[in-house]
Amino acid sequence: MQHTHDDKHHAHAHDEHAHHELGFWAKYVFSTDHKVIGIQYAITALIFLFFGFSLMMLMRWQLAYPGQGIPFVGSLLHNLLGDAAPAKLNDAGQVVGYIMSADLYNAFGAMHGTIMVFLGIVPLAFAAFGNFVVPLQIGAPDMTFPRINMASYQCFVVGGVIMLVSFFIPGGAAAAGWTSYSPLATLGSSHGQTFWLIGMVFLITSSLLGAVNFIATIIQLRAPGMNWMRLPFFVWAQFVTAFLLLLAFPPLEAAAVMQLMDKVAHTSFFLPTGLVVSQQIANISGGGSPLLWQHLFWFLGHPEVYVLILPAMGIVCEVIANNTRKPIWGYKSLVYSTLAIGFLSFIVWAHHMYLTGMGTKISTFFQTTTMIISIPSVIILTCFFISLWGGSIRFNTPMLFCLSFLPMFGIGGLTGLPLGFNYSDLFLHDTYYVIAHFHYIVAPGTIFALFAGIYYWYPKATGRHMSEFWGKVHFWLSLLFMNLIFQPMFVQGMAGLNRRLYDGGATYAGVANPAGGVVVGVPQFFLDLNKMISHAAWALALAQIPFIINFFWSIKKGRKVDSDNPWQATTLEWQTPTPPPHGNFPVVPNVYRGPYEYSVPGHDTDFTPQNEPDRVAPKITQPLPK
Amino acid sequence: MEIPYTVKPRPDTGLYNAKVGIWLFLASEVMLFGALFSSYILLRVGAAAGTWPHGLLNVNLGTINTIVLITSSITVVMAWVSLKLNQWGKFKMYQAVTLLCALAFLGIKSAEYKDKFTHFQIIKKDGTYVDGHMHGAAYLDKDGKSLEVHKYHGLTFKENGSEYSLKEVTLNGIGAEELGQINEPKHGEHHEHKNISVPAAEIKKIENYGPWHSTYLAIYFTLTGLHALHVIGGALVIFVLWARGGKMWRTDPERYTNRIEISGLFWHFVDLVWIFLFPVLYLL
Amino acid sequence: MSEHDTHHDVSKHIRGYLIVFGALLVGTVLTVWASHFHFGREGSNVGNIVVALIIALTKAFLVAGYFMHLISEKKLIYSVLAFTGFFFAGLMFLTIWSMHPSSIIHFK
Amino acid sequence: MNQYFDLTRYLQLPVLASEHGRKVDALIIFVHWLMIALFIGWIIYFFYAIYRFRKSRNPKADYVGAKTHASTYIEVAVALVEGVLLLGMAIPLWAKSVDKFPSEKESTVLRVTAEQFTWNSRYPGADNKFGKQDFRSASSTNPLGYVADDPNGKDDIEPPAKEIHVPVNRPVIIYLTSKDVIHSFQLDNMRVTQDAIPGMRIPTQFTPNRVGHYRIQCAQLCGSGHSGMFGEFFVDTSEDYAKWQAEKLKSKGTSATVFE
Ligand code: HEA
Ligand code: HEA
Ligand code: CUA
Ligand SMILES: [Cu+2]
Repeated sequence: MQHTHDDKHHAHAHDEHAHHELGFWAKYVFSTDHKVIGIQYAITALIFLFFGFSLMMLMRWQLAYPGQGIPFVGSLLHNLLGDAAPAKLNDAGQVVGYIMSADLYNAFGAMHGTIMVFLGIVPLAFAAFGNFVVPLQIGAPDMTFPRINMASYQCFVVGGVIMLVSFFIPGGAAAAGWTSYSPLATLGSSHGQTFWLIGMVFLITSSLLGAVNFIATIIQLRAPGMNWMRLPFFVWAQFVTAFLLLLAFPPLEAAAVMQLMDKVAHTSFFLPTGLVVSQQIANISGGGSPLLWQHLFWFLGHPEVYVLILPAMGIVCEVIANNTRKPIWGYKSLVYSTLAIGFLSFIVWAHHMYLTGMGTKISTFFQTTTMIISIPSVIILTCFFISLWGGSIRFNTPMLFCLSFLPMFGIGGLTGLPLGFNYSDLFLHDTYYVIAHFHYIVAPGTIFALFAGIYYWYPKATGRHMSEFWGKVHFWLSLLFMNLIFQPMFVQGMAGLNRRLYDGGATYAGVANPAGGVVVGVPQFFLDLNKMISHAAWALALAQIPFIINFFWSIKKGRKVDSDNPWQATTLEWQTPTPPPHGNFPVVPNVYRGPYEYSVPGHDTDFTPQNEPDRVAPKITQPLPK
Repeated sequence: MEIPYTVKPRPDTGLYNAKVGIWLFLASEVMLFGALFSSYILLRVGAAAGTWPHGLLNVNLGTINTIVLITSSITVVMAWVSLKLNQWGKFKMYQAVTLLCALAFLGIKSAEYKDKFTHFQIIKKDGTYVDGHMHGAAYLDKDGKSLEVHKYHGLTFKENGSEYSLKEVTLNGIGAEELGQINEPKHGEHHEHKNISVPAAEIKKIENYGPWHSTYLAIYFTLTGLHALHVIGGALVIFVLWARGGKMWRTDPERYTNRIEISGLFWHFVDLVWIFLFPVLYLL
Repeated sequence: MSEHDTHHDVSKHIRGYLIVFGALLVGTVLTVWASHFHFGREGSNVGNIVVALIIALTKAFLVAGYFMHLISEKKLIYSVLAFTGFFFAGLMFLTIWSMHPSSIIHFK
Repeated sequence: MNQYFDLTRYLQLPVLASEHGRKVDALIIFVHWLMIALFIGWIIYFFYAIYRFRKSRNPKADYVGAKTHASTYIEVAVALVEGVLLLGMAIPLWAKSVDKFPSEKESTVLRVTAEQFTWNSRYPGADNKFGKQDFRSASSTNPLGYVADDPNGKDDIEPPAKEIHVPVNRPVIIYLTSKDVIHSFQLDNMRVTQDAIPGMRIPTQFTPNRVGHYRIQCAQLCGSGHSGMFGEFFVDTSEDYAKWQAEKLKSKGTSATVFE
């Protein structure tokens, strides 16, 4: 803020100014520059992603080899977490390894979900890319409220730290699933859940501040001529996402406060009358309702899942338009579908609760809305598919990730349908089919789109390209292993294998049925798939090494960009110096056309930037800001 | 390079940035309190007969607090108007009143809270109730000598080790056969309060009217507590702008007036929430 | 609205503000006074709830409309609030509807 | 004809052992046909498109691209199919299973009380009346909180935990509740899942039509023992069931005869 209005007079010499007068801390840690904040978010979120993945890799060991000592890191876990990772003794009574206790498995599971969703994807897809790209794409000098922007990042870090600390407190981290259903979440004696709730309050606050900032920025700071139908689709996606966060998160905040009261002030918001704890009637006032928590949670929960996917779709749209060298097919229907999704996502939440004793009326309502909301998604994907037609497709790394996003999201989305019908959910609920459904969307879907975004905007942020070769290696291996991980889960789910099982389902291993040879429980074959999945998951981790190295190596050593617009793109972020100075645009850009004017007939290049003046005299739809 | 429209409104939207920001923020606040109000309704509808207390709160105090907040609202508006009319002195005066109102509100609220925390309910072993304010508790020391403890502190009655043990508790209130008599007093009729002493031996459970006592009190404390936090926050902002605004008012009066407008909008919202809280918690 | 306020028409508003203030005080007294009577059928307090809500909504309208200038606010803010109102209604109505005993599987 | 559309073999659903289960499978299968159709269709188009329009083969992109309305038709078609499945199957079938319960006389009625980490079943016994269950009277000696001096409860049958017997081809009505946290009563082979929620008693119904020994899974995370919270579900021939019930009644000793 200081150097946003004090020095309007010499705004020109501004970036040197910034260089000389801002120390390291002011420039990289407590910066109010949306680009720096975006990068801070990106790095932090990527690290959290990797951490969440690591938790899952440990869980996958337990699922594949139940009760066997954890290799490599077993003793480390034991030293860090104590009896949560108890020693495994052989007959002679000497320690042969350290295993994962059920509580630790549950804690890791809950934290994997929480971290991936709230500390990984949302900060990366929404906050990081949104911060870095949106102001550039709409031709703004920064966010509307730079200091609130910084505060939002700091809240995020605090929330993240609280979550991390909770692993090391007595009793360990929250272990009631990322959904934290009461009474389980409330009755547990450990403070992990309390930490989780406090952490969530910070994360929610962070998201709310971010959302306000994004919406205000997109409404107020669009460059002259950048009217709504000229916004790049990515901006639209971020706009709707911001609204989802703004209006869906507060009810969860309220719920978190109430569950916090239940835990620390011994209220009974979510605890019914007549709860029995250790064979005694619990000493609480009772009168609460466990279902209330579920409603408030899923009122956020479902919009949240679109928060996870919409920014990804935005990225995919940018990259596809750029690499097919043609306008996106059906830009308007994309925009309207996105608005429709945003709107509908507030009234479908109870499809997560079909089996809580829901009567006909309610379930009819919710499964109908659920089916309706699947249509706009179909439309969006269809637009992307048809946009390929007639293009001149370049298969660089970002494009590869985006192309594979389409079928991957397709699979994930389509498998949402049998879950959406209450009568088939009756069987599929809580099986690995659900796990596979949403992982296809968030992992090879969203994460791939985010990878694409990183490869695509990296040159703008650093002035250097990431290595194409290693990028392609990263892509093909990730694609292979992602599918090896999640495809078998559909099979397991269909066979009736449940999620959140500490022993990977060994308890339900099929046994020959005395009466009539029928096999009851889950046939061994489907349990053995666990091993295969786990190996694929670990291989997926190895497949990330090229990316990580590439990511850091290219900062200094990567191939320099040949121009400010290496991809020959049309949108405004490429019409700035590279990397963009503080304040982004030397002169306020003027926008004359839609976002994806590629291969315009009669134009000398195959791309026409949004701010390139028309042959005819430009008509300025708005006066320049003073 | 400066961020546009921080002071002057953007032509096509007709709004300056902060105005958009605050309204978006208030929208999220609506959802926050909305969720809590929904929870209130659900808990109340789901409450078993006789368990939802009526007339538990002091309506007079509630009414006074309502009037206090409304007053603060009008002074906030007048403060903004005075700035518009370029009357710095009046502005200072009005905002001062606002801040005093905020303090008064919080003072009264904490008095109400204290009243609840010193209000006890005893469930006796025979299943009957004694309900009233703590008058005193008597303890026995380790050689059986009884000593009066007129002032009561602490929320629960732990037999504090070998030192003292509880002898009896004296409440100033009423005795009742079942909960209904306490929670739903018939209109008009008034039990007169008297001191009732209950020997420790007869006490099955003793509990004060904290949030843990019933879902009604749980939602009462949560809603009013959250609202009080908003009052504190709003008051702080208003105070800071009030105490150290002079410089900006001289250098950039329009920006300053906008900030007053924004803080005012927030303050009105806090008032607005209370307008619903009052009837819902005190009267119905 | 702030931008094109000349001193003159702001001072014109003052009277309006004071009237609203008075109305709010009256409303407060009214709602307390009303709570001493019983409206509607015996044994149900629906009547009183309705009365109290009507008064509260009126007061809310006055505060939002005049103190917060909503009656003369920009379209954009109306639309934001419209959506918020809709989703709030959805949250409250759908939750209450789903948790109403008659919406939960029963037998007999 | 039908068997061509029958994906059961490929989907590898668990052995089916209840009447309504057929319809659950049918819905699952129809939906998967829709999914497969969309997937195959799009994936073929997809690969063709990226092959046909790769840069080396199509160096100059076409500004307009596709001029087709096919997409609209596809979208409408998807919407229609979903509508049909919704109105034709999902909604009416759900209504049937949660609104139209068989009368208690024609069915085997039992209560299941879930707790960390086991399933406790209880049969009404000869008088077809359950004893009063009130968790306030729960104690280490009376873990399920059945009121001791309730005459209806005297002849109730309580098999050992985790064990449930029902006769084949007779509707079963189970009243589910939980003592502590939320559990979920899931019988894959019956295509039945219903949460057991503390403070609520929710009925669920199905008609087993295949004698056998099946597994109850807990389908809701309920703590450290969740993965081990299974139950044995026996569908007996009516003779075996009668035998089992008789000896259970006898093992109740006098209490069963008190009220004759
Ligand atoms: C980004 C995340 C995301 C997205 C986008 C979705 C999208 C959808 N989800 Fe998903 N869902 C989750 C994340 C997501 N979900 C999560 C995390 C859970 C589990 C939570 C938990 O319990 O822990 C879950 C659980 C879940 C359930 C509860 C299951 C249960 O617990 O019993 C249901 C039920 O209705 C459901 C339905 C749907 C539907 C109908 C869609 C629809 O919106 C999908 C619409 C999309 C399509 C219909 C695809 C269209 C594509 C084409 C037509 C082209 C096809 C072309 C090719 C394949 C080449 N989801
Ligand atoms: C956005 C959400 C998200 C994402 C991305 C993932 C990603 C993955 N998930 Fe997760 N998962 C959930 C959300 C998510 N999950 C949720 C909500 C649950 C339910 C929890 C519950 O039951 O309560 C769940 C549960 C869940 C289970 C079920 C556990 C159980 O029920 O017992 C499993 C099992 O295999 C699993 C596996 C995986 C795997 C292998 C990945 C992989 O795809 C991971 C891929 C990750 C990467 C590829 C890392 C990329 C990052 C880097 C490479 C870092 C680079 C760093 C720098 C450059 C600095 N997940
Ligand atoms: Cu019981 Cu899981
Ligand atoms: Cu959902």
